Amino acid sequence: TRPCGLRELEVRVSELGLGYASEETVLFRYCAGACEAAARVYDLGLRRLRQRRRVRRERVRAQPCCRPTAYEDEVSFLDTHSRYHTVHELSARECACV
Amino acid sequence: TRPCGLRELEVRVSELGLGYASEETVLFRYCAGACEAAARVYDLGLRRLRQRRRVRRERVRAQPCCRPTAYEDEVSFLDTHSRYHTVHELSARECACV
Amino acid sequence: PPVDCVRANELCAAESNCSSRYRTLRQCLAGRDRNTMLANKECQAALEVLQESPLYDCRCKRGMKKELQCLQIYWSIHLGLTEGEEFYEASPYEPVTARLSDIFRLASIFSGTGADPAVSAKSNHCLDAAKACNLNDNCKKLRSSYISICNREISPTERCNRRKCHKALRQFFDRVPSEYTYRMLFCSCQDQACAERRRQTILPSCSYEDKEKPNCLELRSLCRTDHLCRGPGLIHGQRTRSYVLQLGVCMLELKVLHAATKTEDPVNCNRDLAQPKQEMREDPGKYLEYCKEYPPSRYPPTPPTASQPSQSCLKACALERKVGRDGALLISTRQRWWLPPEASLAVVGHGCKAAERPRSHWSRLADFHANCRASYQTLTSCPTDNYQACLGSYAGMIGFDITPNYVDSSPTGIVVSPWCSCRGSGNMEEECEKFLKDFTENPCLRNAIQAFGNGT
Amino acid sequence: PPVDCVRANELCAAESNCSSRYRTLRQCLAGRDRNTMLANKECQAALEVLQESPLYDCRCKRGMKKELQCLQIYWSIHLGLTEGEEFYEASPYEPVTARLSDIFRLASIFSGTGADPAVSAKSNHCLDAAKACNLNDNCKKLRSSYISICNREISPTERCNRRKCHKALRQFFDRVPSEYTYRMLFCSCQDQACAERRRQTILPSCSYEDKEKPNCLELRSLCRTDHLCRGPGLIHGQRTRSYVLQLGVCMLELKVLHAATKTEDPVNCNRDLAQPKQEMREDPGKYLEYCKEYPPSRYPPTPPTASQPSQSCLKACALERKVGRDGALLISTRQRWWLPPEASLAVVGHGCKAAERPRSHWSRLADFHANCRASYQTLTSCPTDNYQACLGSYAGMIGFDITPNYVDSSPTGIVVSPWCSCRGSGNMEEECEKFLKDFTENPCLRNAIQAFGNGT
Repeated sequence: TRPCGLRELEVRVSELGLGYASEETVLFRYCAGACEAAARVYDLGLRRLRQRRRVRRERVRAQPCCRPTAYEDEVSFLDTHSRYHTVHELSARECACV
Repeated sequence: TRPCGLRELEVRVSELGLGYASEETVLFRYCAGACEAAARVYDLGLRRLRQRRRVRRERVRAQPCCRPTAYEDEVSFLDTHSRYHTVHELSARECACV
Repeated sequence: PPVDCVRANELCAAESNCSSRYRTLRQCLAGRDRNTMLANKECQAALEVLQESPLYDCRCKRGMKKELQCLQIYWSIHLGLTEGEEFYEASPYEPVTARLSDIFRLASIFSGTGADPAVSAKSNHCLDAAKACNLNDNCKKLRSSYISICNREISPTERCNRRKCHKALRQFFDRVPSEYTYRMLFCSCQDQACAERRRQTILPSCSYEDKEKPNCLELRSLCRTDHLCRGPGLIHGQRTRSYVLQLGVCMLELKVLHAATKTEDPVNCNRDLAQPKQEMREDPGKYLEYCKEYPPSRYPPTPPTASQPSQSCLKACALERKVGRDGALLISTRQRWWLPPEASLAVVGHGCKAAERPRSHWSRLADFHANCRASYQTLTSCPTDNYQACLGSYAGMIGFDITPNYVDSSPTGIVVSPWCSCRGSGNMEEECEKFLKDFTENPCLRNAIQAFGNGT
Repeated sequence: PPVDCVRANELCAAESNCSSRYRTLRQCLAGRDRNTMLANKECQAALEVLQESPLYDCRCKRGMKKELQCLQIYWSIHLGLTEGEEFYEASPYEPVTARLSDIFRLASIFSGTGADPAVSAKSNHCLDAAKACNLNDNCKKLRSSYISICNREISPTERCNRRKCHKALRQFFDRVPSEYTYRMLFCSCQDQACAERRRQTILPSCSYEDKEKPNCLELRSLCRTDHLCRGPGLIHGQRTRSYVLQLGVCMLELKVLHAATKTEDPVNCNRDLAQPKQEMREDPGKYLEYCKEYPPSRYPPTPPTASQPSQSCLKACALERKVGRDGALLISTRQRWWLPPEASLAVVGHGCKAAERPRSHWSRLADFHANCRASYQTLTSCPTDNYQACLGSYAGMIGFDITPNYVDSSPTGIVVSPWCSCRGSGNMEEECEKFLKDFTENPCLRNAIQAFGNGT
């Protein structure tokens, strides 16, 4: 699998399921990919403690997540009723294993 | 469930499975808890796109992870052979939904 | 292409002959009309020499970094040379090159080999244009920026912040390549939904419409009397109005409280000054020039320094003056007030930060007239058969008081206009209609829009 | 508790009588021995007045923010009053209060109601102490810090950076509450593993052991001749050595290249100076005083200013002097060299940043002698029956050249010593043994350590 990074997809605003009826197309950027290589001593220790049932009341994540570390400010579009809307932080701008 | 935050546990260094034989006890801090409330427009959009199979080649995370955003610098201890060792970034210092 | 005026000015300054003649010419132009100037031999000699220099042919680019400084240099020479109507034939902006020809495809309309009507009837070109913009990061960012600003309600009574909206629109049209902006602004439509999207492009309810529809000549004169809008020149406001000048990185706000029809005695201005009142009254510009050479060290508490040469002169001459928090210099005056190019030096180096983009209304309007005025001597009805130049001039007015837009969402009957009417023009009605028709019934402009729409 | 000397100095400066007498006293002490001083009436009067002031009773705290400044003020008065052996009875540090009594539980050893031996035999108190430290963020952080620094190999030939290791150890003992640090340093042991952990506490291979074992008197004299270590006073180095003074925020490094047995003519020092050589030779300190009042404007290129009053004087007197990159002032001299308190002003305000913690060896050693010297007149064998004061003084020496440690990992036969021996003491062997036995065979110290260990 590829390492964690930004991927992009052309999508219709209405496909995003945000409740806006618009025919406009936007570029949706998201984060995906592998983060195994980014594991730290913390993750190794936490995994062992989870195996030994020292940690169990709550679910914990003992490996890094490939997630956005910055989002695109805003994207604006015209809906089918000729009204403009602006959505913030829809799209990722940077990804990292965190 | 409790919101994402720092938890702590007293553990013996040897329990951490890092290969050090030491009788010393250290405080291991880790991140756990719920992050549902921290979901953004990005996550909603990504979830919908995943449902519609627009995103599928790679696994993606469409909800925030409760993960450390800072680690404790170092912890040092004496092993059973009277040698000192220092381990970096073993313990979490801050957590966040990222 | 001609060199830009900022660069031309530098080239001239580096040459002693050019720079001395340029100084002479500016003195000639300051406060004198064309005839007076032409009568003076020294002035004529300076003009002749300068006609050979890069300064004479220099132009500016829309949205360039030092646009205002460039326009000021341009008008410092051309103001004395072109008067009244002649303005319409001169544009301070450099001619549009044929860079866009590949996306423009002018030929298609004349040869009839344009896009297939069956295909274009089904698609919404304006929606395609929005998609193209959204897929380009820069276009998407600046479009989203102006939409969110122009669409942001301030309060139940205030629809939006028109000033900020205009600024964001100017940024969009200045910084996004025209293949994106023109495509959104001049897309061709087959149905009303498309035409409505086209009309909505600039968010007219904020950037265009207003509670009242002003008289078109007033709208034009608002612009012509705006000092900045015209380049350095005479200000003769008819009522209380604020003018904002951007000088270097500073702003100089002139509040013309009341302008007399004729030269009035500048009551306080000459007080405490060693120079004869008569000269000052006749030509304050010259006085400022004088100030620069012989600083009135008696008047300001501290003698002027090299970095603030004529600020003290302005100080000496202004009736009321305040230095605002952001370093803006507020001057109120009750007299005809000349600001020669030298005046702009007055606050350069003053050290204030907030630098708004210049309000180059007049220059943009002059550019529109130069490039879009209907001509019966050309094939396309445009002055130089250059549709791109006309469309560029049209887009260049968006974000100023003169902002034009489509008047309705009719898909094919294209009518554009600024937000004004000719009601209340009095005996100027004919001139008003003439001005308005340059927008509403201009075959050059209409052909250019249609040619672009069909070409894509 | 007595007021700290920095505060006492401020209080004195605010009162004209006190400040003038203090100035007099410092002049009396500068370069004069005790007897000379006591012979002078003016000096005696000053001393009498000052004995009533807070300055006379002031003390310092180990690791306090302005520790060096405080020690300088302390010694500026006490140096002239206490000579030779008497030093051992005066400590510049404030007496340890009974704050730790709850964890100390002195009573238990004498009453025999201490911890259950059966329980303590099974557990490793030193390991428990490490755990307690690791569970406290501050203790864990500073412990991990000194361990990683002292344990870091520089190169195959260099075991570690001893200077940085000492500094990190000082920080640990200064900044971590003694309930944690004493517990690790003075834990009681039943087996060798525990005792080895106790011996390893300060990473002796870096902080303690060295290739050679120096003579103990040399080790002590290294400290006594260190200007800083002793407070302002006479420096008489026997060979090439570097001394680092922290003055305010600056460092003044003195390189004593060679010290003559007697006053030598300071060859270059008096050159170009207007003052008589004789006075200078007798008492350079007085000369510095003079410099301050009558800046030798002829000598340095720029006249001294208020913020650098005597730097120019130092300049004038130093044989060689360089201002290092970090603003350190390097002075090389071939003569006996007095630095009265005024000299410390010389580089205050010099504007350098790097402020190392003062090397207050001598003060720490003096404190140890004052608090731990075996006494046969008390029940505990300690001078004031105060074990805590003795343990604090012991811990206070860690991180200096005199750093003491356990000599082996014997669980019960506690012997501590600095890293030195009495070989090569010549006719000073008796004094050397006496000095060494203050560590190795000191009933006060041994009782204090055992009392603490059994008490926890």
